[in-house]
Amino acid sequence: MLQVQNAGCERDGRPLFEGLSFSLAPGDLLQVVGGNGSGKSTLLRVLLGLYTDYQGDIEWSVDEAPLYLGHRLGIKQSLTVIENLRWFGVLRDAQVDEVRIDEAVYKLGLAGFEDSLCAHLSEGQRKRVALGQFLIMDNPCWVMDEPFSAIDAEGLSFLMAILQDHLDVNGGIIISTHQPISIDRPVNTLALQ
Amino acid sequence: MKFESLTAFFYMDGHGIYIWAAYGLTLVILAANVWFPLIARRNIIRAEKSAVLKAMNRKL
Amino acid sequence: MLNWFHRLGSPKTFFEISGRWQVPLLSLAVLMLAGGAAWALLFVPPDYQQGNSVRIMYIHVPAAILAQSGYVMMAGAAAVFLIWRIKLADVAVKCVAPLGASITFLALVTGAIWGKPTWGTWWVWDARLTSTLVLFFLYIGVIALRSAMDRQAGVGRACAILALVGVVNLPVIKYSVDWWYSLHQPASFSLTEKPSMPIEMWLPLLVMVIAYYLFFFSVWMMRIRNEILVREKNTDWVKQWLAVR
Amino acid sequence: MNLFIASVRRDLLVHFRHPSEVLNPLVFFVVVISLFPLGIGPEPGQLKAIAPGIVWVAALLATLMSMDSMFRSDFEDGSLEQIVLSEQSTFIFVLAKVVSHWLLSGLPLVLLMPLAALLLFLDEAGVWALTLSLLLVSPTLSLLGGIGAALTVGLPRGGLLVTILVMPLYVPVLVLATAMVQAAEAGSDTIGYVYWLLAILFGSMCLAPIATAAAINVATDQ
Repeated sequence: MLQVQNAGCERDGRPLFEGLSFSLAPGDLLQVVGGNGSGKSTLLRVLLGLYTDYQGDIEWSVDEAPLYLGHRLGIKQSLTVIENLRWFGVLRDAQVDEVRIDEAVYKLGLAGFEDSLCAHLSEGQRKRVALGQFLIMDNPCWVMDEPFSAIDAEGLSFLMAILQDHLDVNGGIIISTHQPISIDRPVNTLALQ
Repeated sequence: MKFESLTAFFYMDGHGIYIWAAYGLTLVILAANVWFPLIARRNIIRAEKSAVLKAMNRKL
Repeated sequence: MLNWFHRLGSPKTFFEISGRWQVPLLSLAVLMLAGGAAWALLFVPPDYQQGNSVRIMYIHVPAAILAQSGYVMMAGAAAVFLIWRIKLADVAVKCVAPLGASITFLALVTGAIWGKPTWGTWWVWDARLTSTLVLFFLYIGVIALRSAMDRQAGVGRACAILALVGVVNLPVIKYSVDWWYSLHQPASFSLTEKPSMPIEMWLPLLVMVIAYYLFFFSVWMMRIRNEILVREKNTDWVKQWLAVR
Repeated sequence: MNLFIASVRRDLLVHFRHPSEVLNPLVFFVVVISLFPLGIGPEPGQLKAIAPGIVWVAALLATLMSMDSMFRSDFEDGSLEQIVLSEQSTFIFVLAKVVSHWLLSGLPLVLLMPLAALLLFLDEAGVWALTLSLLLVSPTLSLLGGIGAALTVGLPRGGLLVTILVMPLYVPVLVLATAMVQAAEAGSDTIGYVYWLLAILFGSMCLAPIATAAAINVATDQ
């Protein structure tokens, strides 16, 4: 799904990481760990092509662009939950039917908040709305940057279940997080200094 | 030579003030364009030399 | 040919080549400027209409020409940078903007001073002066964007895009200003038309135009060399070069 | 195609929930128009002579006021990154943004023209020419302004900078439009100007979004 050969990146004079070679096969989960400022987010953005100032080569072999959950959630505060989810569908040109959106809203534990503006939701709820894009579309690869921050314990177990389902269906996941990922599949980790 | 005397040259039958103002300003602007890069070059060299020296001392 | 172009792209090679050409080019430029100015001041016959104030033409017209072609050259460097991502092209764009702006300002001021004896007022909304003024704003735009985005990674590409947008609009602006001027001012003598000048008047003008271009390239080269020293300060060839200095 | 429609609908929805952002430029336009008679004096003859210029410059400034927020909110909440990531063409998205900006700033200005003409004693022919010219030119203003907005979207205080970057690009349209109004007042036909303004509109419609999309890619590349 993804081949990376000695990727290196330097940010305003400071080498973040170099000579990184790894790959992601369908059904795998890659966890990127490292302290603050070790370049986790930059690595994810380099993989997605959002950050182009890097060395080495990165080969994607997926037919749809990976879904990305970044620090900035990509949802509009003055739109409701449903409108934001619909927008994710339009954005990726995926025909998403209403049933699947309602199902996702229920799964995300946002039942009852469908028509409230995201501005009125808590940070954790907004994160769940952003996670909704992974439920309503079947892109093979997910890239998530700190998905667990601001999520409560009950949400955490639910999130692990989503990851588990996606891996079972031969999807690939790249996650940058400090939390241990409790799923019963091999988790290869990539540590950045 | 189009002018009989030096004073006629400066006076330029009435237009002297404008001509010399224009030429003077041109000289100032063109000279500034040469002067600033030279100063910048000197500062860059001095700054980078001291940086190299400081790095050397820290290594010792 | 491409190999030469590519080799020139590396800062180190450019630095060496420009090092050899820097002093001769600048001294030739200064020499021609001085010679041209002396020629224009001493030997050119006064104009039958304007008298001696026509001598200002020899410093205004080359500046106006250079201001415009300077912007086109900046846009050329910007295109090279956007297409081939040669870092040196970004350095070239960054260094030429202030230089071009100063030459445009020079053209504006000398044009205004020239206007005083000819029309009796300091500023006249003449076609060429107005489009030079708009060109000056275009330069200011590029400089303002460069300084505003100085810390960000995309500053080079953003300024390159702005320069290209500007150069695409330049002919439209020039055409609309010329048309606007002719709309409000029936064709009278203006700086735009080039009256057919006798040879002893346009020859010094040619000398001055060449001198301005030489001067422009040598100052541009100086600024690029300074910027290379700053951007490549961690490389060993710069350290060796500094050690010798 | 549905990205275009959905994006325009989304923007209109967002802005209808914050109407003040839409109304400010219009109020600004009317205020600037009414300042001139205070500054110059109430004689109709004088105002009528310079009315096209005043109305046009005020329209330019009003459009530029709302230009800065065209991409800023999308940049700050991450939607711009999602657009760049999705394989959908940024060109279409930019066009949608320009259309929604035009609907929210250009069109209302056109509707305000009769009021502005009233304040400045413009006669019948002048009002028609003014309204038609703004209708033809306001999309161009949004298109060209979009380039400035995309270039400065990454900057914290990009507002004033957009004006400096984009104002020179407005010179041709300003010149042609004001000349058109004056020609209309003088009774001569204005079809030549209409063709020229349409030419510039279609030209910028094809070229400006390319520069804007490139600028957006630069802004999200950090």
